[in-house]
This record gives sequence, structure tokens and C-alpha cells, in this order.
Amino acid sequence: MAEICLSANNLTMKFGGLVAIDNVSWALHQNEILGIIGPNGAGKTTIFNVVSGLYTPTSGEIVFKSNIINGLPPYKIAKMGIKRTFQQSRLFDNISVLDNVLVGMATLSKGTLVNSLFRRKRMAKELDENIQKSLGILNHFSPFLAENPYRKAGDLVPGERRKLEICRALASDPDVLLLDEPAAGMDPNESAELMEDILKIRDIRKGIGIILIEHDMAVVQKTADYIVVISYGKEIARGSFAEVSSNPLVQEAYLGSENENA
Amino acid sequence: MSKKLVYALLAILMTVGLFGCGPAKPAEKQTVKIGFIGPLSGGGAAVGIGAKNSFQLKVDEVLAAGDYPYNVVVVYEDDASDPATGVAAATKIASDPDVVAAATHWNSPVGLATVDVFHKYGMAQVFWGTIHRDIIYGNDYKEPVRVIPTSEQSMELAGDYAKQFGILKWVIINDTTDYGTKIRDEFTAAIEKRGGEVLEAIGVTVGQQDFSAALSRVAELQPEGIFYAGVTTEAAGVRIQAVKMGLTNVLFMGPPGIQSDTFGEITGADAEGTFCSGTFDVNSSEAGKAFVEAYNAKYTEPFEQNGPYAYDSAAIILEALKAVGPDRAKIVDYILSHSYQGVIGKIEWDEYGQNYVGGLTMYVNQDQKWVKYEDSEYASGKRTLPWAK
Amino acid sequence: MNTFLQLLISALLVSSLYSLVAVGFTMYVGVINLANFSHGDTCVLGTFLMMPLFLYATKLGWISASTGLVILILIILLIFLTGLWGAAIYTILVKPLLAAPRLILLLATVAAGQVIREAIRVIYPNGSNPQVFPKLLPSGSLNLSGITLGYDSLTIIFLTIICILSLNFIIQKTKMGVAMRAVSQNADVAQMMGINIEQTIISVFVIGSALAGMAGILNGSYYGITKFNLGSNLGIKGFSAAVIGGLGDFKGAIVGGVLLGFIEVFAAAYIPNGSQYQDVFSFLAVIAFLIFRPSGILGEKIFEKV
Amino acid sequence: METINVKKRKTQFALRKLITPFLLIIVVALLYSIVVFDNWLITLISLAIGTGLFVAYAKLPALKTLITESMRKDRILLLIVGVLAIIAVPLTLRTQPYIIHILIIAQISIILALGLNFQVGSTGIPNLGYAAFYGVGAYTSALLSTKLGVSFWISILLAGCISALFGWLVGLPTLKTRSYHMALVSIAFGLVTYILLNNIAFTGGPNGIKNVPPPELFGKSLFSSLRIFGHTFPVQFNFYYFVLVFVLLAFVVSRFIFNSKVGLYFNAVREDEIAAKCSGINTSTMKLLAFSIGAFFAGIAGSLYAHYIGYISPENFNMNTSLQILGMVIMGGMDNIAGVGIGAFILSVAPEKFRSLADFRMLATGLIILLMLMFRPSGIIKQQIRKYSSKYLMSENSTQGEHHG
Repeated sequence: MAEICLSANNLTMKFGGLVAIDNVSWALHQNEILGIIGPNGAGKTTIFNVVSGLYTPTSGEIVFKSNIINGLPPYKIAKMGIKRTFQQSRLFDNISVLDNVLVGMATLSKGTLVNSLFRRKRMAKELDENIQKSLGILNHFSPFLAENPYRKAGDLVPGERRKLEICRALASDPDVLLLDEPAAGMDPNESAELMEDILKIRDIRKGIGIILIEHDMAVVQKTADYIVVISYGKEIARGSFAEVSSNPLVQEAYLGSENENA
Repeated sequence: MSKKLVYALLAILMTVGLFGCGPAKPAEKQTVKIGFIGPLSGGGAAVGIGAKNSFQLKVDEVLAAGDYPYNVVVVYEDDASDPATGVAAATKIASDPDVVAAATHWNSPVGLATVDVFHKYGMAQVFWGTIHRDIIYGNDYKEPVRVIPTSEQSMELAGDYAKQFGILKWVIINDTTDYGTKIRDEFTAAIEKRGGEVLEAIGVTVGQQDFSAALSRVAELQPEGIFYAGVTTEAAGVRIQAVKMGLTNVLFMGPPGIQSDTFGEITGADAEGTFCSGTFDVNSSEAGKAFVEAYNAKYTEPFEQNGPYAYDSAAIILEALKAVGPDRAKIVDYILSHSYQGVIGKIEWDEYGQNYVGGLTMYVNQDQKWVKYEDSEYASGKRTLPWAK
Repeated sequence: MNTFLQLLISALLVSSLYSLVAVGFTMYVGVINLANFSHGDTCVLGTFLMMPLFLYATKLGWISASTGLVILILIILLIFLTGLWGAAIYTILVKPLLAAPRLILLLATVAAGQVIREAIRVIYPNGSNPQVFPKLLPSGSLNLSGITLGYDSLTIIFLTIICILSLNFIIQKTKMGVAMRAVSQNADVAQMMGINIEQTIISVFVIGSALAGMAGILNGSYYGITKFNLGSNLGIKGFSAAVIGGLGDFKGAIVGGVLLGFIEVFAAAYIPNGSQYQDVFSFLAVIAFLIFRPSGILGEKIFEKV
Repeated sequence: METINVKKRKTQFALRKLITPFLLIIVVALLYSIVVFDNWLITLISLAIGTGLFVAYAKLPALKTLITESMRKDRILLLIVGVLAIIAVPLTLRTQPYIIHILIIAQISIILALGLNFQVGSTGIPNLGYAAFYGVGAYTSALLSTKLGVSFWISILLAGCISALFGWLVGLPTLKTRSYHMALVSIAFGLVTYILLNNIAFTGGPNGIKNVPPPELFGKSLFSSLRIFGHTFPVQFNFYYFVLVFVLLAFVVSRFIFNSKVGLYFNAVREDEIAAKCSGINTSTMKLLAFSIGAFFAGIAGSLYAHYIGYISPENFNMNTSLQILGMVIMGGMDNIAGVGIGAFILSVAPEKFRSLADFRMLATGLIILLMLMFRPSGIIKQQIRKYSSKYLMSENSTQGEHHG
């Protein structure tokens, strides 16, 4: 078994009286895709927000490479090597595709202002390398993006936006990638393409651990190695896709939510 | 590349050529320009326009007489009561070689900012407004002279009357502008010189509406007089709220800054019996009455406090111009070495160029109007002041 | 002791005015997450609309006949006019920019405030100078063992309470109020529930501006003077009160207004030399709140929506 | 096929060669009539023509491409002419120091607007009290020179640094809050600074500070008039070139920062703060940096103003000044350095040219900001996509994807 790179132990998050995550634990191994699924409002995104440092958990701990990272600011967590995407893609709309990816490399360099003003040669060299790398990553996921690096991110179609967001997250060679419902709002063709992309990530970045929050069961089935199901903040099942999908509790949770949706 | 260079040179030549020609200057020998700067826009516009009209009135009168050797054109510039705008205006006027002298400014900060400009260009600057001492005394320039008395003189007058009324325990409420703080210091000096006492000076800000905190402090101190060092708006607010708080049997006095009929309009009946140590009362002399008549025949806007001073400033500049011709340096010397007879009475400079002869009046508010105290029904005994001992 | 009571009354008056302004501010933030910086100038617009109305009524001879009733009608008419103004601000300025980044909209309201202010100054006769505001409220005063209590002060406090109570009724009991609360909780969900979002936002602008107009009239008639540029200060104070109370919180805005009024009056009275630093105290209070309790007195801890 | 292309290219080439000089003539003529002529009607007409041309440029894609292309090709020529013109202008205005004065004020405004652009334009933080930083700089410098006799060069540096420190402090309370909180805090800071400058005796209170000495260069005061070839040049002449150096520095530094990672991260914070955080950007540092750099620029500008005019008072640094500078940034084009420069130039020269309409000055500023925000929020020149000259992108340049995109 590969090494554990990120784990949550007895994680709990309360907002006032509302318990969004209730004593949830999981572990992500290297080279693994961990699926976290559950009906709407189950607290999946909250888990990401806690892991990426936007919220400080009420109790429990998040361990990354044997360091507890609860309560660290988001940028530090990103610097340590945990990157994420967002449910409604949050690109930097008014800057170019290339710039979006370059921002994704923010964790790689230090000494920004002084260097920018006085060590311009060194910075130019670094920039050159970064651009080469960015184009490589873009090319990997979408030749279109690599060919149009100066296009405004805001002008892209949703599918390309999703890809760009993944590129941006991958730009700094993270050890853990959190994907928040990447297939939301996609048609079957697009999600098929997405599945390939997700599997591709492991080729580019060896040893990366991926957590995938997803609603689209087809995507989860195809990509996830291991699945944790939560409902109303509590874990109700875990195991392989076959195991959890046959679990009556899971079926009930999903049926219930589908009824609500209907 | 060489073609590019040719283009570049061509373009440069054109630029230089265009800029170099400059607008052609009219070369009429008989025409001489004089300048006027004041707040023609913004909060001080009423005073500025009153002064501007008065200034123009004098110029028109002199030219209409027919025997003036030059055709005089007045260049008006706006300082908007703002030092930066004032400096630009002063630079514009002073750097125009056709302008020989200027009458300037109502606001002290503007005046402080522009004395250097006029000095640099060696142009006579006659102040029809501003009260700050340093404009005249803070430098050894020959160019600036000031027709309007300083606030110091005004506060001396206030002190005289305070002593005459036997009111010697004062509280000052001052706004924190240059005007308010200056008046505060000078009134304090004037009162202390006469054996009185200023119990406390309480600062308020311009634009403040609620004065209850300041006035509650006044009530605790139980003074005989409240002196408001500032201008009309806040003075009226202080007066209204003072009456509301029951501070009625206290003398209320203010500096020339509250000498506007608006004070009476806003405060209504509460204005009755308040005092203002104000500017010269033009109606007290024949020349003054003639000025008022001529002004009102020509303009609808009131000439406000500073009209007569602007009128006399024009007279001074025109007299100097007539005597020595359109030569800046000679005009500066002439102005400083002569005394004048204007509508505000005799004008004489001290060694720094400050008019030190009179030109001030004490007013009392009677039926919402400022009336010269000596002419009022209070002085004649027909009415009594609520605080009278 | 007397001084203290006298100050208490002043503080209450100042508080009333701030609360009325703050309520509008907080409602805008609640519904469309916008700090409307032209709000304070709407107050001044109210006073400057009232003066010609009053003058006209005087000319027609209405004022002398049955003063109380006419003034009441005038005030209602003015509230109506400023409410209409609120709807206009929304339709002309805010709505076209709702899709733009919030920074653009925010700056646009700042500019709109400037335009209102300067337009009043330029258009109103002699607008640069302070204007005498007609005395709408009953004059005279009550003398209770050394404390003077003006009838006008009492009327202002009374009117403010009426305004706040009726607004509370609208928010808590009417369908419009339910819609407002729903939109400020979550606009998407509200829309799914069949609430007409746009109508709700407009009604918020109408109510907010009407209250601002009311605040303007009360301000004018209490102090007897009004000036074109009073709005920027009133607006900033109203906003500060809303921040202290917790933005988006209706009750918080009122509490914030009261707190700000008290801080201002009492700090000015009891801190030596305080009067000239009155504004500094209130801003220090706001900054302290922003650092230590950005969600305001009543507000809960804000979790950023991700 | 080939021949036709060549022919076409030839005519285009000939046409193109004419465009740049033609444009230059128009722009120079317009600028001349706007800046130098002392007649508001001519200024108005020129402004109208300028606006008309600009609208045509913005609305007609063909014209736009043509002009952009030829300007790109002839940019060295443009640069040479521009620099020479900027250097030559005061020589032709020897008898009109007032015009040079306007130009100096415009230069100072450009530094101010470039500074504010870091905050409002690049980072997207509203700052409605920017004039306070300007004031802090001016007062620091003036106090150091008048009370302690510190030399100009040290005081201008300290003015920038102390102003930057204030910028950092003002930024602090708003790190965890939202943009409208920043608007409030900046207004509060602006007002508090104004009140304190008025009330503290040390700063001269409302009367400000007089007799701020002019800078000295090679042991000579900048207030001594130059005499060259028997012509006496007004003192404004010295200052024009003196301030020009600072303006150029400000442009260069702004460009460096804009093109660097810092500029990019500023943009990331503006576009989406949460995404920026999760990308590993310390958004607090970036915001504070934007505040400090902007305030530093303001401090430098303040110091230049104080030493040029020789007198400062709180009135120079009130809310109106803040809005005026904000208007320059918005009108010119947020996050576009050239645009901001143009905006600052227009909005500082125009009021001087429309002196007779001074009463409408603030109304006009407000209207310009409002109309720009409503109908062209991108300003005169839009914010540009960053282009890099990396060898890996060389192949991309030839496709010109961005032009047809």
C-alpha cells in the first residue's frame, strides 16, 4: 500500500448551531483517487473548505505529510502542496489563460517585490521556465488552450474553463488535488472527456493523491478507487463503488434526496 | 530607417513650430491689464462676487470719468477658496506681462500660498480680504499690502466693547479652521489685556451640527459672554442650541465672519441682541453711502462684507498706475509709499504694508438685521439687552 | 446631573437621525450586497425638495390655515418623492451595473453622491451657502426641573420611533417583508420560491430612500439650517452605524445608530478638548469594530460564502 | 495569388507610412490647442474633436486595427518624437510660465494616479481617502525641511516611506473584511487625517506650513531662474524637468510591477480573492503591498508638491482631491498605466482651461466618473492582456490569436 498523504481524523465543523461535518474521518493515499459523495447539502464542499484552510474546523484534525494543518491560512496550505478547484469555477476572468496558470505557480517563488524591481534578469529566466511549463500542462489537457494562451479566461466555454482550473491547480506540482464537482453541468460527452482528464492527472504528476467530490455517479464509478459516502455531515458508508452502491443506507440517502429534488 | 528619421525630425519641427508661435498678443498701447482674484465659485462665492462687482464698479467709474490715461481691462480669476487653485490663478496673472497689479483673495490659506508667487514676479498684490497676520508680517516682501484690517484690530475692538459692557468672563467656541483659531487667540489676547478672563476655548469643526457637548460645558462654566470664533453657519447653530439649553442671559458675540444677514434669517428671534465685531459700516460716511447707491444701481448681488475694501483696492491700484505708468516695480513702490482716502476712510500702511487706520464697526442684531451698535435701539435705551447688568 | 440629562437628550436626537440613515444602508447591503454611498446625499435631497414645497405651500396660504395637517401632508409627499428617487437610483444606476464587479458599482454610487451634492449646489439658488430650513415642528419647550426639552426634539424622537416600528411591521408581518428577508438570506432560493427579486429590491430602495428623506427633514428642522454638503457626512455616519450594528441587520442598524450617537455626544462632552475631535471618535469606534468584531454588535460571525 | 498579395501589401505599406505622422500631427495639434490656448471655447472644440476621434477609433474596428498596427510598427519613432516633444515643450513656453505650471501639476497628478491605480485598478480595493496619503507625504517632507532643515532628497524619501507606512496601517483593519469596509475605512482615514492636520499645532493647523524650501540640485536652488543664451527661463522651467524625472521613474516602476509577478498577483486578488488564496497567494500581503506602494507614490507626489509650491495646508488634501484622483484613474482606464497617465493629464489640465466654469468643476468630475463607469468602465484605454516575450511563445505571436479572438 502506498503512503498516506492526507488524512482527516474525527473532523467536525459547526456553524452556530448547524453541524455541517460531524466526526468524519478518511485517509488519502498517494496515487489514489478518493471519492467523497453524498446528496446535496451533505457537507462535501465544507470538507474542502476546511482542508484548504478557508474554514477552521471546530474539532478534529487534518494531517498532511504528518503535519497537522488545521487553521493554517489557505495560502500556506496551498504552498505545502494542497490545491483545489471550485464547484462554480473560479477563474481570474479578466486575465489571460496563461496568466491564470502562472498564478497557479505562485507557491513556487519567493521574494516578489524586491526581485521584480531589482533582479529582473533572474525573474525573466524564471518566467521563461514557468511559461514553458504552463504551456506543457495546458497542452496536456487542451491543445486549444495551449494555442490560445492570450485569450481572456472569461471568454472560455464552460468545458475549457474546467480544464483551465485543473491546469491552474496542477501548475505548482501539488501532492494533493481537491476536485469539487468538476462534472457539474456537463453533458455525457463532456464528462467522458473529464474522466480521461482526471485519470491523466496521475500521469503528469506521479504520486499525487486526488479527492473528488462528485454528484455524477458515472464519473465516480469510472475514476474513484475508494469512496466515502456522507449524508447530513455524517459518514454512512465507505468502500469500493460496488460496495457502497449496494449499501441500503446509501440508496436511501440518495433516493430520499432524489425525491426532494423531484 | 533614414525615412523614419526624416519623419521624426519633421514632426519635431512641427511641434516646436506650433508651440513656438504662441497666440499672438494684442499690442494696443493704451490698454493695461489689472488682475482680480477671489472665490468666484464654491462656498465663498457670494463674498467673492460681491468684491468682484465692487472692484469692477470702481474701474468703470474711473474710466467713465474720461481723463484716465490708460484703457484698463480687469482679468478675473477664481481661486475657489482653494490654495492650489489660487496658486494656479496667481501664476496665470503674475506671469502675464501685461498685468501690472492685482487685488486678491478672501481666504487666508490662499493668500499665504500666493504671496510668494506675486513676490517672485514683483507684482503689487493688494489684499481686499484675508485676515491672517503672516500674509503681511510673515515676510519682508514689498509687494503685498492689505486694505482690510487684521483680525487683531477687529478683536481689539471686540475687547473694547466687552470692557465697556463690563463683560469680562468669557468662553470661546471656535471652529478649527485658520479663521476660527486665529480669532480665538486674538480675542483671548484682547480680553486678557483688558483684565478679563477666557475660561475656556472649546473647538468645534466646520460642518458640525450638534453642539450640545460644547454648550453643556459652557453651561457648567457659567461665563458672562460666549464668543463664537468662526463663521455664520455654525455660529447660528451654536446660538440656536444655546438658547434651547437656556443660555439666554449671556452676551453672544462673533467676529466679522458672522456678519451676514443669513445669521438673522437662520436664528430668527434668537438672534436678537447678539453682537458682531464687524467690518466697516459703509453707511456711516458720505462716500460710503455713495458707493452703496452706485453699487445697488448696477448689481443685484449684495456686495457683502468685503465690497468696500475691494472698491478701495481698485482705487489704490488705479491711482498708482496713473501716477507711475504700467511698470510693476514702480507701482509696488508707489502703492507702499502713499496713503489714500477711500470709502472706508483713510488708508495708511504701516512699515509692512498693513492698513492700520480704522475701518471697523461693532454691530448688534436688531430685528434680524445687523445694526451699528451706536445707532441701535439698544444703545439709545429703547430696548434692553437680556444680560445687561 | 442636569448636564448629563441634557446630553442624553441630544444623544438620543443624534441617534435617531443616524438610525434612520443606517437602516437604509443596511437594507441595501442585505439585499444586493451593495454599500450605496449616495444614500447620505438622498437625505439632503429630501431637505432641498422640502424647502421649495414649503415655500410654495406658504405662497398658497396653506401654512397659516391649518399648519399641522398641511405639514403632515407635505412630509408624506416628500417621503413619497424620495421613495420615487430611490426607485430611480435603482433603475438608472444600480440595475445596469448589477452584473459588473461590485467595485464598479460602489464607485458609481460614490460618484452619484457627488453628482447629487454638486447638482444641488449649482441648481439651487445660492446653493453654496447654508439655507434656512423652515420650522416644521412645533416650537416651544418643556422645562422639567432645569432641563429644557424642546417640543421639536420630542417630535423627532417620536417620529423616528414611529418610522422604525412601521418598518419593523413591514419586515416582520407583510408579504413584502418576507420577500425582503428571503432575498437577503439567499437570492437564488428566494427566486426558486417564486419571489419577484427585482420588485423586492426596488421596494427596498424605495423604503430606504424614503427613510433617508425623512431623516433629512428631521435633521433640517431640528438644526434649522441645511447645506448641500451635509450628505457626505450623514451618509458616512449612517454607514458607520450600520457597520457597528452588523451590515444587513435591520435591528443592528438601529442599535448601531444609537451607539454612534451616544459615543459622539458623550465623548465630545467628557473627553477634554473632545468637541473638535467628535468625528475622530466615531471613526475610531468603527475601525475598532472592524478589527475586533467585523460582524457588528448583533451579527453572528460571518462565514464567507465559497 | 502571390503577386496580388504583394501589391496589396505595397499599397498598405504606403498608406501605413502616412498614418503615424498624420496621427502625430492631429494629436500634437489637439494637445497644443487644448493646453496652450487660453480660450475655453477652443479647448472645448478640441476636446470634442478628440473625443469624436476616439469614439471613431473605438467603434470602427478597421480604423482601430489600422491605427494600432501602424503605431505598433512605428513605436520607436513615436517614442522618439514623444520624448523630444515632452522635452521641447517648455522651451517654447518661455513666456507662459502659467502653462508650465499647469503641466507640472499634471505631472504630479500622474504620479498620484499611477499610485492609486495599484489599489483601485490592479488590486481592486476602493480607496476613497487617497488624498490623505498625499497629505501625509507633503506634510512629512515639509516638516522635515522646515523644522529640522533636512535636505530635500532625504525628506522626499522619508515622505514616501512614512506615507507607505500609513498605507500599510490603513490596510490592516480591512484584511478580513469586504470591499465596502475598505471604502469606509479609507474615507474615515481621509477625514481623520484632514481633521488632525487642522487641529494639531505642530503641523501649523489650518494655516499649514509656509516657506518650504525648493529642492537643491548641484548646490543650486531650483528657484533660481536659468539663463541660457541670454534668455531667462522662469523657475517653473526648472521644476518641469525636475518633476519629469520623477514621472518617468513612476512610469518605469509601475511598468515593472505591472509586468512582474506582483502585478499578476494583484490582479488575481482583484479577480477572485478566494481562488487567489487557494492558489497560494498571501492575499493579505498583496493588499498591504498595493496599499503601501500606492501610498509611497502619493508620498513622493506630496513631497514634490510641497517643495514646488512652497506652501501646503489641509485644504489641499481633502475629500475632493481624493475623488479627483479617483476620477483620473477611472477615466484613463483602471489597471492600464498609459491610460491612467492620460486620464490624469486630462483631468488636471481641463479644470484649468475651464476656469470660467469653475463652479461646475466638481459636478463635472462626478459626472465623468459616473458616465465612464456606466458606459465605459474600462476607461479610455482598456486594461491589456499581459504579453510575454518568451521564446516558447514565439510561435504564438505569428498566429496573432489575440487579435481575432
